[in-house]
Amino acid sequence: ESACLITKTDTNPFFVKMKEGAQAKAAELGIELKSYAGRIDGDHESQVAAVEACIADGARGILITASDTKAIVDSVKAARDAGLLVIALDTPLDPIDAADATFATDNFKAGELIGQWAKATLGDKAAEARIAMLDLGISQPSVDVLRDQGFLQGFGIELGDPNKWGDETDPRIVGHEVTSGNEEGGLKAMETLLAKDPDINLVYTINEPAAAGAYEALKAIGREKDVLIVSVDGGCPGVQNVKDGVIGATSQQYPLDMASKGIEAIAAFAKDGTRPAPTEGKDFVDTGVQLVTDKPAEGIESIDSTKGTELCWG
Amino acid sequence: MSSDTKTAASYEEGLRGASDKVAEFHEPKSALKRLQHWLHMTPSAVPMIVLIAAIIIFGLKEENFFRAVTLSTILQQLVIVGILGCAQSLVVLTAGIDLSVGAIAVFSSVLMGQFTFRYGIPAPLSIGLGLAAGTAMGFANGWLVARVKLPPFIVTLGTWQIILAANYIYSANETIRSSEIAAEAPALQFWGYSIQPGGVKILYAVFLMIALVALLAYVLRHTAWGRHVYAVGDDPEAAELAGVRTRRVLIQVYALAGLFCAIAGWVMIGRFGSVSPSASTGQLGNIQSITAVVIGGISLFGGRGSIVGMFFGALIVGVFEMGLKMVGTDPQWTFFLIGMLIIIAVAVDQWIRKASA
Amino acid sequence: MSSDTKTAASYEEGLRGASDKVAEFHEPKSALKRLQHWLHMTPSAVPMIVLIAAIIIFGLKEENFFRAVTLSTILQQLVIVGILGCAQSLVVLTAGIDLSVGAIAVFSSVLMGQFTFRYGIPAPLSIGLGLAAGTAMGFANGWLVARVKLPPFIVTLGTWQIILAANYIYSANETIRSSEIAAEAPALQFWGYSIQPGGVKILYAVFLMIALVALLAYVLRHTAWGRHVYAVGDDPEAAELAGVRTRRVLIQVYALAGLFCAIAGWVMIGRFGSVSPSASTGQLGNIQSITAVVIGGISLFGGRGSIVGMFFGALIVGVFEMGLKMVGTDPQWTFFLIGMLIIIAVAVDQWIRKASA
Amino acid sequence: MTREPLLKARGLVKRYGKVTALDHCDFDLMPGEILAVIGDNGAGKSSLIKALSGAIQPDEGEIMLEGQQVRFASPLDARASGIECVYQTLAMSPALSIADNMFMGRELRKPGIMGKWFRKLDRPAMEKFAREKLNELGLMTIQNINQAVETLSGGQRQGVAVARAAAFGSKVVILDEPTAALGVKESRRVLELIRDVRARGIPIILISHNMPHVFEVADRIHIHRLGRRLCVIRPQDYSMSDAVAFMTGAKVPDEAATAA
Amino acid sequence: MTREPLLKARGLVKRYGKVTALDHCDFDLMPGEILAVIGDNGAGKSSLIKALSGAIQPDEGEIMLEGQQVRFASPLDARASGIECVYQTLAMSPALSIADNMFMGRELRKPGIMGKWFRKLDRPAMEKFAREKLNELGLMTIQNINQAVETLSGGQRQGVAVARAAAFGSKVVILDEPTAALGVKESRRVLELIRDVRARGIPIILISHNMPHVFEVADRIHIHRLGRRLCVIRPQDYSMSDAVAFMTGAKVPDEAATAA
Ligand SMILES: Nc1ncnc2c1ncn2[C@@H]1O[C@H](COP(=O)(O)OP(=O)(O)OP(=O)(O)O)[C@@H](O)[C@H]1O
Ligand SMILES: Nc1ncnc2c1ncn2[C@@H]1O[C@H](COP(=O)(O)OP(=O)(O)OP(=O)(O)O)[C@@H](O)[C@H]1O
Ligand SMILES: [Mg+2]
Ligand SMILES: [Mg+2]
Repeated sequence: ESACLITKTDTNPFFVKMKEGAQAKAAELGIELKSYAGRIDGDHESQVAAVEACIADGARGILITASDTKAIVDSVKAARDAGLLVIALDTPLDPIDAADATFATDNFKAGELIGQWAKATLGDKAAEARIAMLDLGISQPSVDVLRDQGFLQGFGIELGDPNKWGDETDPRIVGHEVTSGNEEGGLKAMETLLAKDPDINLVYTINEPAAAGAYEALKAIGREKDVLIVSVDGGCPGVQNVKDGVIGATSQQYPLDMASKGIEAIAAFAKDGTRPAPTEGKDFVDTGVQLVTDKPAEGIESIDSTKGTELCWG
Repeated sequence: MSSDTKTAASYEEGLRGASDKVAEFHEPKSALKRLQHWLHMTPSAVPMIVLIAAIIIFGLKEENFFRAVTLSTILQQLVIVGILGCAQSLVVLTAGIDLSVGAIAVFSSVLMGQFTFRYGIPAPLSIGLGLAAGTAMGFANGWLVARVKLPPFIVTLGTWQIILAANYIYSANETIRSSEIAAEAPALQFWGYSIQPGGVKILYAVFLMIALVALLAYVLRHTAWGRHVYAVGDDPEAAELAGVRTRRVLIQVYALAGLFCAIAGWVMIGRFGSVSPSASTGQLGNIQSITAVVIGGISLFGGRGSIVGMFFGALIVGVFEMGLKMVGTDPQWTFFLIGMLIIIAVAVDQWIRKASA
Repeated sequence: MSSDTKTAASYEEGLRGASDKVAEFHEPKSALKRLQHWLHMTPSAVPMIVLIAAIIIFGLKEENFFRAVTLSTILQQLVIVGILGCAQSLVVLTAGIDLSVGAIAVFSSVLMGQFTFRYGIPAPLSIGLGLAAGTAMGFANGWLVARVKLPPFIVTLGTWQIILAANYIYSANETIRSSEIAAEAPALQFWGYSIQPGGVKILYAVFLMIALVALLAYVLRHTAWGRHVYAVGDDPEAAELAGVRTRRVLIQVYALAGLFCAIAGWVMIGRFGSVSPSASTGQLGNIQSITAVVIGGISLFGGRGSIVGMFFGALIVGVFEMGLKMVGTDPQWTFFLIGMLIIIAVAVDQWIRKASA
Repeated sequence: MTREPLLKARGLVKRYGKVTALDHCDFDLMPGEILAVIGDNGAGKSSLIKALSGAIQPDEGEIMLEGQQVRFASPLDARASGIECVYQTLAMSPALSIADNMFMGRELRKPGIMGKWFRKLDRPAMEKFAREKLNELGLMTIQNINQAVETLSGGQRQGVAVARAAAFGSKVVILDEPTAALGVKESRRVLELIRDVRARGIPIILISHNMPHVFEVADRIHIHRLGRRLCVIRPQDYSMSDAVAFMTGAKVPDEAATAA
Repeated sequence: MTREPLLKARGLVKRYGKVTALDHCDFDLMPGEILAVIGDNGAGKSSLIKALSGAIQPDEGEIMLEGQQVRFASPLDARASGIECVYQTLAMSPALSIADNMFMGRELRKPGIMGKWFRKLDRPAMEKFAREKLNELGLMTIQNINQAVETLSGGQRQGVAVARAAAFGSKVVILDEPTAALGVKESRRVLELIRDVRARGIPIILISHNMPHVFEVADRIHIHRLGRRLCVIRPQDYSMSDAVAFMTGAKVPDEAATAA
């Protein structure tokens, strides 16, 4: 029996760990796992090619974190028509029932949590916050938009088009910059926004590596103590950074969980054709998201970094 | 006065009775020599040999590889790169390089889609407009290269960014769904339809790609314009002095490349079903097409190589990628091995050429 | 027998008393003409003028722009590109191109970090090993270009992928965190330290970059080796016939470029604090450095241009990026305008050169 | 002379930065004549004929063809007016074949539909023509008409360029040092060819450093010195020594020597 | 002759694909002589001297310098053995200055620390030397020694190349058609220079299509035909017509004509 794992990229630690989780589970269940990835964030074509390769290869099921949730639908349908079980991981397809099942976190919710936390933590100062938005890339892949818009919603900022970032008119936003989701990009973007407005006091980051870069930029001008950084992911280095006070709060997701559940589902399907059922009351299997912070805010459920470290990936 | 006029040429009397024999040299005769000579004369044969070798090796490693489905999948996966490769080949033959091919393709596809769905223009007209827009973008490249005399690398580096940004801004990052297109404007998806002889699916797009390659091969080889393209790439000053309208040819080449990219954009809609402004072809199309072009033996210094070689180059990359995936290689190892392949393929090519020179 | 020997040269009697006067032409005298001549003779002046114009314009549009902090930020943002640009300039002067610069830099920085943290090698030794590894990667490029005679574009396209993939595989995508490095191996972060005259922070890395540019400028202009680099780029066959060890020079150039990239990798650690295998430089370093090189007026066909021009080219891009981001808001529009600027900067350059020719 | 010059230039100026290659230079070519242009290295001969054939645009001055003022923006313009030129640098595309090079910019198309609709080249016809022209020049060491030009020896290349100009020139044929790299036998053929072309009524401008050749074939000799026309002489009236003396500045020509 | 040849080659073969440029060719250069090599275009003269100077590696055959067998892997090897060559293509870097080109591969460094430790070039010395050598050749239309070579006229370029070889050759100087693009005055200077070089005791190989020049300066004439040495004659014993007849195949030399 063989299965495929198709991730957005394989350079982001998030997907690297997801792959490791899937591999471990597959080895345990005696399934041959082949992994594929896009070359860059938002690489839709490589994912289409990967789905086609899986079909040609006679795999029993596909786990996919779609780069373009609408566009991949056709390929997924072709795979299902060919008798494969397709499970969307991390990111639901659009429409969500295009896949046999979805094991995902809600990225919008992840953003919302850190937005609410930031608002509560700033308290009165939230009204005149100076916010830097460190996003992923100018092609605005869907995670990028969901996390960004979720954060703004949670912080209480009026969204323009919720399918796109950068069209908000709230004067508290200093600007959006793109980071490619790594330290280098985070540092440069932060430096640029600081040049534009040295009084920034809240930084949203697409993921924890970008947050680490932003922190370096703040440290360089001695402002690392009085600026709040929030992020999403919950990788072990990220949680460690929460513990060290680099990041104020991060929304933790569970890629290992998603991947191993996905493999189990494929194994079950290969055995007797059973399909996984969604979480009660939702149209997908929610693998959950939790806020990790050592400074809990009232009314927002969170776990501390010690707990976060137990649950973290990578 | 003219006492020295006559004598000057006197020694030329020695010419009388000069031999008119053409120099004779022994021709190589052995079969090996003849093979080498044929390889030398047929530059596209080298990538073909590499290709066949690759197919045989993967076929032995992985039984599924030889199934018709696998091979048709490979073909359909390389249609976009193949068509972009045609555009790239034209430009590279003139000693240029076009970094904007992928961006033009993506933007053209977005324009076709948005014209239809945002403004309600009938699909065939939208397609026409999209093709025209792609041609215009190519023309802009050509104008900057030929008239303003900027280096092609810079021009297309700039237009790549400009077109990609315009694409994101204009489309507001919105994907148009496959089901909507299928319902309202199936013409956009034309190249995604297929014939299925004996159950094996072959996209119309595959035939289109082969037709385009054949057409370009004919034009380059058998028309005056094609010869001019080679001459411009070889030595633009000499071509100009010899009576080629260098600048006009350059502009035509870039505009035609733009048209090919727009066709690739149309094919993208059929192949992927939907219209997506963030398609990675916009970012990676240039490197992929350049890889195909160079593995296919077209010289980046212009004037040497054939379009059929490019086609085999694209096939080699396609076969390798698919083969490695099926053997179950990790994606990073795939990139690693494709990097090796690029170098080895070109090294083998060089070696054969040298042996046969 | 030799009746015609003497007469042949008889008409040369006319030479007796031939004028030895050197042709005289009127020299241009006006100040404008002299300026033009100076511009023509000093190719790096053109990007400098574009640069100054850009700074003035942005300074007028945006008051924050003239603050010392902004300018020092611009400088520190371009150190990596500046050092990679030095490597790229060397290669481009030999009519090559190096797509692997960014990948070598990132992989070298990962090696320095992993040597220290995975194997516990003392940081200075790890740095030395990292620099050696970068040089070796450059050497491999050079060997393939000079010995196997593959086109530089192909070689470095291949090694780019190979090195980047090796980087991910070797590091298992693991980032080494800034605080760990600061605690255990501060030498790795050396170039991130700064002096603060009058409160304005200037990184050591900025001084390093300027020193490297000055060093290379001297070597290229005032040593035999530098002249050989130009000769190889200009016409490799002629250089070989004229007695330059073309292949050796090429290998040295690529190896030296590799060393520069590794230095850039070391600087990256200081600048970004952490060691990350997925740093964007690995993907974009090549395009960024090539942009700097070309805007700086170095010909991609080799043999023409100066390293100081490259430095101004990098500065232009840095100033434009920062200026646009400060004036505008949307990254997509910034991306768009930078595309325009690349083209316009080079067009202005061409125009001034033409006017002064 | 009562006849009007076929090709005439007045006051041509061309500057390259500090160097003035043409310094108010005049020029006249009479119908049906062979006009030789001689002068020291760097005197500006190549610049003059480049201006006449559209390869460079003079900064000042005017050019008249058959009494009509013309401006050639490119060599193609000049060629369209029937002026064919062999440049010192030969202007060949190294990777293309001999036949391709000879027909560059005026390729023959197949008759019928293939040529008209599919614009297909008539390779056999072009190859046959090229082979004939080369044979006329006696370039018989060239074995293969489809050989790339880069594989030819320097002299063979020059032969191909000369053959091209001679075959296609309709009003004026310009040859910039056509025999510089040619052997004795091949040079002789070129001189014969020049005479053939004149016999067809087409005037020729011949730049050469070979005095015996110049005095043998030229009807008139334009002596170029320091970027301008010093004088025009007839070979019957002066000896080679005189010509050499004029061109190098050893002697100054008397007034009468202008034109004739 | 009792003396041993300084430079000797036996049975050289060089093939380019189907073309055999050298077909078991022999060659001898005696000490202190001027040896001319003549032959039709494409006879293989350039290929011969390229083999002798390391620019190409012959497929077969051997080369002896002063009785020692040598293998030159590159022109630099030959140069290290004192063989200096002006190729037909001149081998100049167009964008570099005249002085840079003349000293390519053997640059002078500043005396003292600057030169030793910082390897700084001694530009003034190089420029002075270059200027002197050009003046010896009478190339005085060159106004600026720092001019890029690409801005020189064809003839000026050739002059620079010849000056370079003459200045640095220590054992053998080879000139492949050095006067092809030169004017009367400049050609004369080159011939004088050739004699000067011989007067310094250095033998010269001169390839030329100019029979009067060849017969004027050569001590012996190597006649090349169809890729091999047909015969070697002395200019005193034969007329130019004979030489031309031999080289074009119009006459066959008698046995005695081999060497002398
Ligand atoms: N492109 C150029 N840039 C700068 N100077 C040039 C250029 N072309 C020619 N010149 C200069 O113009 C002058 C005339 O050159 P031209 O080639 O016309 O001479 P010529 O008479 O043809 O010489 P030759 O007999 O050596 O071919 C020379 O001094 C040369 O250096
Ligand atoms: N690189 C090459 N590739 C293929 N053929 C070549 C090459 N170089 C020379 N030849 C061929 O070798 C033969 C001899 O050429 P070579 O240049 O030695 O002649 P040559 O005697 O110097 O002629 P010329 O007097 O015209 O300079 C010619 O037929 C030529 O076409
Ligand atoms: Mg000339
Ligand atoms: Mg020769």
